[in-house]
Amino acid sequence: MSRTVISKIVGTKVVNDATFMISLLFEEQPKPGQFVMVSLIDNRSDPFLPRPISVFDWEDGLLKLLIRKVGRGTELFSQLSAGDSVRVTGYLGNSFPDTNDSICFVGGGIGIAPLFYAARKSIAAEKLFLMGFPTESAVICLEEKRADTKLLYATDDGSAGVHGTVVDMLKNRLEITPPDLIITCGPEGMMKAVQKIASPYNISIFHSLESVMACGIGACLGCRRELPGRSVLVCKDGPIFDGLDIFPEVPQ
Amino acid sequence: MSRTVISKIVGTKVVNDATFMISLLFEEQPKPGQFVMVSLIDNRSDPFLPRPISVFDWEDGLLKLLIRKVGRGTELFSQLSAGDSVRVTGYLGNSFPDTNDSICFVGGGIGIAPLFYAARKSIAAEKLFLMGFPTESAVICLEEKRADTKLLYATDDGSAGVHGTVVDMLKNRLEITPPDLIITCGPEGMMKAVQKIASPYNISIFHSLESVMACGIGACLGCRRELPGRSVLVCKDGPIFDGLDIFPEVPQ
Amino acid sequence: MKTAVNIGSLQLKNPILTASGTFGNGHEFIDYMNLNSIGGFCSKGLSMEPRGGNPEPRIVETASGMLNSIGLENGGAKAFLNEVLPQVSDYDTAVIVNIYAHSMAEFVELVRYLEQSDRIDGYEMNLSCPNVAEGGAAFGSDAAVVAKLTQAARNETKKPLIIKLSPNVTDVREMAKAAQGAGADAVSLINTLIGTAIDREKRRFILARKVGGLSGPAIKPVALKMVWDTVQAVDIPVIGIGGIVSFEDVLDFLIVGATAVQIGSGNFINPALAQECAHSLETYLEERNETIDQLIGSIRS
Amino acid sequence: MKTAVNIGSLQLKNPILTASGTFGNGHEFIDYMNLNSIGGFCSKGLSMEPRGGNPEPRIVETASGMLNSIGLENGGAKAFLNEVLPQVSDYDTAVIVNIYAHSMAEFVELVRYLEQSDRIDGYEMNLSCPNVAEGGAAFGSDAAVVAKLTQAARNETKKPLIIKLSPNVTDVREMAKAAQGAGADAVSLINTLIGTAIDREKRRFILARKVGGLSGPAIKPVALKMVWDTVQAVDIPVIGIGGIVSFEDVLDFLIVGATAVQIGSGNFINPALAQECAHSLETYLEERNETIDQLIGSIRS
Ligand SMILES: Cc1cc2nc3c(=O)[nH]c(=O)nc-3n(C[C@H](O)[C@H](O)[C@H](O)COP(=O)(O)OP(=O)(O)OC[C@H]3O[C@@H](n4cnc5c(N)ncnc54)[C@H](O)[C@@H]3O)c2cc1C
Ligand SMILES: Cc1cc2nc3c(=O)[nH]c(=O)nc-3n(C[C@H](O)[C@H](O)[C@H](O)COP(=O)(O)OP(=O)(O)OC[C@H]3O[C@@H](n4cnc5c(N)ncnc54)[C@H](O)[C@@H]3O)c2cc1C
Ligand SMILES: Cc1cc2nc3c(=O)[nH]c(=O)nc-3n(C[C@H](O)[C@H](O)[C@H](O)COP(=O)(O)O)c2cc1C
Ligand SMILES: Cc1cc2nc3c(=O)[nH]c(=O)nc-3n(C[C@H](O)[C@H](O)[C@H](O)COP(=O)(O)O)c2cc1C
Ligand code: FES
Ligand code: FES
Repeated sequence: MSRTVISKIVGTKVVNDATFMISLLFEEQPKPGQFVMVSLIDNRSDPFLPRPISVFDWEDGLLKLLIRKVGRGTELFSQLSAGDSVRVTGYLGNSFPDTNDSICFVGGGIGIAPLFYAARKSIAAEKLFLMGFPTESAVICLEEKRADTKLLYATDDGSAGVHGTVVDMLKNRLEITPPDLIITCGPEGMMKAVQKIASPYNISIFHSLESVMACGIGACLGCRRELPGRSVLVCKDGPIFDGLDIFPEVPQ
Repeated sequence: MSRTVISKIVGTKVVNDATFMISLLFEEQPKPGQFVMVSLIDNRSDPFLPRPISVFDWEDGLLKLLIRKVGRGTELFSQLSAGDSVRVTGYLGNSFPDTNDSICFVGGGIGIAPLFYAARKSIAAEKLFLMGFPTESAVICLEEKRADTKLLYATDDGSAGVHGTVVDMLKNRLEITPPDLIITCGPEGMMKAVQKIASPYNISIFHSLESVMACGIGACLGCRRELPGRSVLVCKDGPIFDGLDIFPEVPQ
Repeated sequence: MKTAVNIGSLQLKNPILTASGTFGNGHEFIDYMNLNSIGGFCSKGLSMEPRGGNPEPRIVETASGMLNSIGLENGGAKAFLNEVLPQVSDYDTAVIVNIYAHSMAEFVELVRYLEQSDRIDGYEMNLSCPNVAEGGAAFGSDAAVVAKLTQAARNETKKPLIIKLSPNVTDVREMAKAAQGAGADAVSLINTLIGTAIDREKRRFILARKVGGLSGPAIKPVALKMVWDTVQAVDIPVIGIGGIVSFEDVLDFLIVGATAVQIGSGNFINPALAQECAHSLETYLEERNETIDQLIGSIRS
Repeated sequence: MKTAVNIGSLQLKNPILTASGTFGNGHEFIDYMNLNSIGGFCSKGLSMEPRGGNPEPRIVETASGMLNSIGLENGGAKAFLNEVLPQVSDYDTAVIVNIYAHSMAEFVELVRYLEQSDRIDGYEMNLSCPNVAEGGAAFGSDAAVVAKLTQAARNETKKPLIIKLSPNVTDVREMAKAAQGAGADAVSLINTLIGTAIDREKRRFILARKVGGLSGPAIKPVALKMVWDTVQAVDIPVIGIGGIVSFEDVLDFLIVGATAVQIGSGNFINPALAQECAHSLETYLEERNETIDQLIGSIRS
């Protein structure tokens, strides 16, 4: 079910220098991988458009968003506090596939946002969540137990966690026990690299894409992406796409 | 001296339902009756223009503004808190005349804002400050001692202070001991009524006018007012004008 | 109905419409609002043949607005009748098909083809596209061309014909008069202003097509002025568009004389905006005991 | 000087100018900035005779912008030379006099009169005013008129002559080409877009003159597009104006090819903005080891 509501913020939390979490009231339950459009309701028309933000977590009517400050909109969201309200339109987009065997989530930076809830909801017998960050101050710590998942992270400079990239980490893992489903979100270079190193193993891979969005509901055609051989609306046909559709040149 | 600075807010205070006070750092000392242009510096262009606000008080580099929420700009100012910064351009405009004999300040509603500092700074032997408000919840209490002034207020509905208008109050006063200078700020209807009832007494009267302003410094010509027989810029030639210039048909 | 207005032979239950390209083809909004609550909606720009539109990026935010260069992507007339229209055919709201073409012949073919449908309540001709055959200037910037195209479409249909005008002209009234003279039932304005934005780090245009159409609150003062001007200049209804993001904005356009309004990019901020405006209008008129006819054009001059 | 640019025979120490009507006559800003820090400023619109301008209200805020209908109030050419100019004559910054008139004869008279002053570094002709003699359309909306007026002024002066163009036209490039053809040293654009705003409670226009000129960040995308278009169309320098409120905005105009920029209503928000932009430009070029000539027009196409 999709709705547009004025939603009350019940809590905010600083996660690291650039990242924060907002908890707000939203009754319906999302599907893993879905997102919402969020906008301020302070009667100022600059900035003008709502911003797409993934479901980070949801439980009992409490929706959590994990947001990284990258520009004006997200900076303004970071200034919100409990008691404030925002407009939330959602849930939007398709959702991640699942497996009851083994699954591996691969997140780069803020790309981990949509993966946590997916991990928590996954029925897979074995769940592994690999995360990559540039450096210690960018690390986002997730509650391992809640996700019922094995969490591991790497930093590019080795200042925390495993030294290396999340792709290196995945590579090691694949050599031991390859999962039968990989789900990624992060920079597109990372997605492609994941698909490449996984290609010998015949694993299904799905990526969560981004695009600039105005409406989020398939009405403006602004978020269109030209995938090889087909054109999609990221907000409606996605944000989750089969790796084969995004990088068909890299076999899965 | 006039400057444009990013000024830090050191304190805010709720005065009544619609009115609040902001204290900010501004080194220079103003002249009574002057104002500043205040704007948000949050990198959002809506609302676009700065807002003219009178000096309510100033001491040792601490500038106080008394502001009434009437629209978007003032509403946004009311959400500021200590630690935030705003752009302040000032001091602007001319200043109130003074007398060493007796002076009466007449303020209607938020019109009292520029009068308090003027009262405090006045060298008059006798200072009386009359204020009028619609009702109890709109009353703004000033610190009598700081102003070294006799403060009296009326409410239209008699819910607090004297029952009646500030003009009624002045009328009673004039019958006892007329001052030799009257300074007003408030609705123009009030200004005119003050001038009318004072006309038998041969008192100098000055009013502080308002106008929509874009620049506040005489550059945009937006604040022009057509006074009988002459055209003025409220920001530069005013905001304080001799009653004779504004309502020449009402003799002082 | 107390809020009903007429556009030619078409009665709208209220003057709240949604603007082409900002409301999908209606069904995208079914989760957020009751389509029956609004006067009608304008379809995505439709051409005879399917069209892929422009490469991405296609949108960028600007101060109090946005630029788009969607490029009129659409599935073509056949798919519209067979697949799109059925999804909204049961709603009690006017369906106005926004049509565009790159030549007069194409316009004629398109209207003729669409005439087979009973569910189409009217046409809105978008004349802002470049006239490819004749040097690329927009159709809508030459009054003679506006008249010719209007006449051509008029000959094909008895349904309400609305001519949508571009603001990127010296005098929009000339275009409105030309449309009226050639038999248009109404004019709607404004379409987007042309603008651009750049990525100063990369020193390139943000939009793949370099320029786009500016919409949103930023353009409202321009739209309101052009609507008012046009209301003075023609006798047919004028539909006001541009920067409507609140019921107050709706009022402004009606007060200067628009018979109806279209909500455009405001739908992106709040997909229930159109319904909310329709509801507020009803309440507003009731509270003031004012009729919609009294409200429209009530500006003092 | 590393930031110097040329407008005809005039060298500006940097490309930061301030726009007519938004910077008073310079002296109003002396408390807030050092006039020597900027390339120059454009005077308030000057006419031969003093002019009272329009009744108030004259300004109203809009989304990310404002409307003004000042009506070109000014004290006339004589007072300008005798009283205004002396107040800024000691500053090392270019004084560009923005001139307007209601007929060609008036323009000629005005330039001829101003030529007696040595302190005037150039003229900027505002062609957005209505051509009273010929039906009231703006001078600047007819290329032939633009050419005629430019030529007339050109005959009177060897000083840099800048033609200021209105955006309220179908194709601003036609006007720019006409100005160039008639001997202009540069064109500046954009002037304000025409717009309006109403008081919906009182059902009347907010501005006493009903309509006004829209300026501010709202119009920047339109300005940037027109400036870029014009840069492609003419060989003389183009001066970019419209919605500049930060150094980043300055960069955008230079990158699309403007030789200089004018800061307009941005001066109202921060009366030290022009100086800050001039300073930032210097730092920016130094840090990147880039010349101003490399920066100007560096957009990839
Ligand atoms: C489906 C989806 C889910 C997302 N989920 C999250 C999330 O859970 N947490 C999170 O922090 N971020 C998420 N994002 C990214 C987030 O939407 C952008 O970071 C945000 O819109 C930037 O807004 P801004 O005003 O801060 O930046 P702006 O000032 O608008 O731009 C800053 C930079 O961000 C880029 N950008 C702007 N808008 C978008 C956009 N809509 N999508 C991608 N990049 C953009 C710009 O190109 C620019 O480089 C998601 C994006 C999508 C499409
Ligand atoms: C010299 C001067 C000194 C002032 N001193 C004070 C003061 O000390 N405290 C205080 O609370 N207010 C003061 N004001 C009034 C204050 O500037 C306006 O209330 C404020 O600008 C309104 O902004 P807004 O965004 O809240 O309202 P808007 O949303 O902009 O408008 C709301 C209403 O206020 C009116 N308004 C808007 N701008 C102005 C303006 N510049 N002047 C007058 N009316 C306006 C509008 O017409 C409208 O009816 C002063 C005004 C002037 C000219
Ligand atoms: C994303 C987008 C797509 C649009 N597509 C069309 C279109 O296909 N046909 C058309 O006539 N107008 C189109 N428009 C213009 C709008 O219908 C409307 O005229 C314009 O956006 C101004 O209104 P607004 O400020 O309320 O958005 C489009 C506008 C936007 C923002
Ligand atoms: C209050 C005001 C007065 C103006 N007066 C003039 C004028 O006298 N002559 C002129 O050519 N332009 C005038 N303009 C237009 C500006 O010079 C400038 O072209 C326009 O404001 C766009 O720039 P901006 O968005 O940076 O303000 C005026 C603009 C404003 C806001
Ligand atoms: S964001 Fe509007 S269609 Fe996808
Ligand atoms: S406010 Fe600009 S001249 Fe007075």
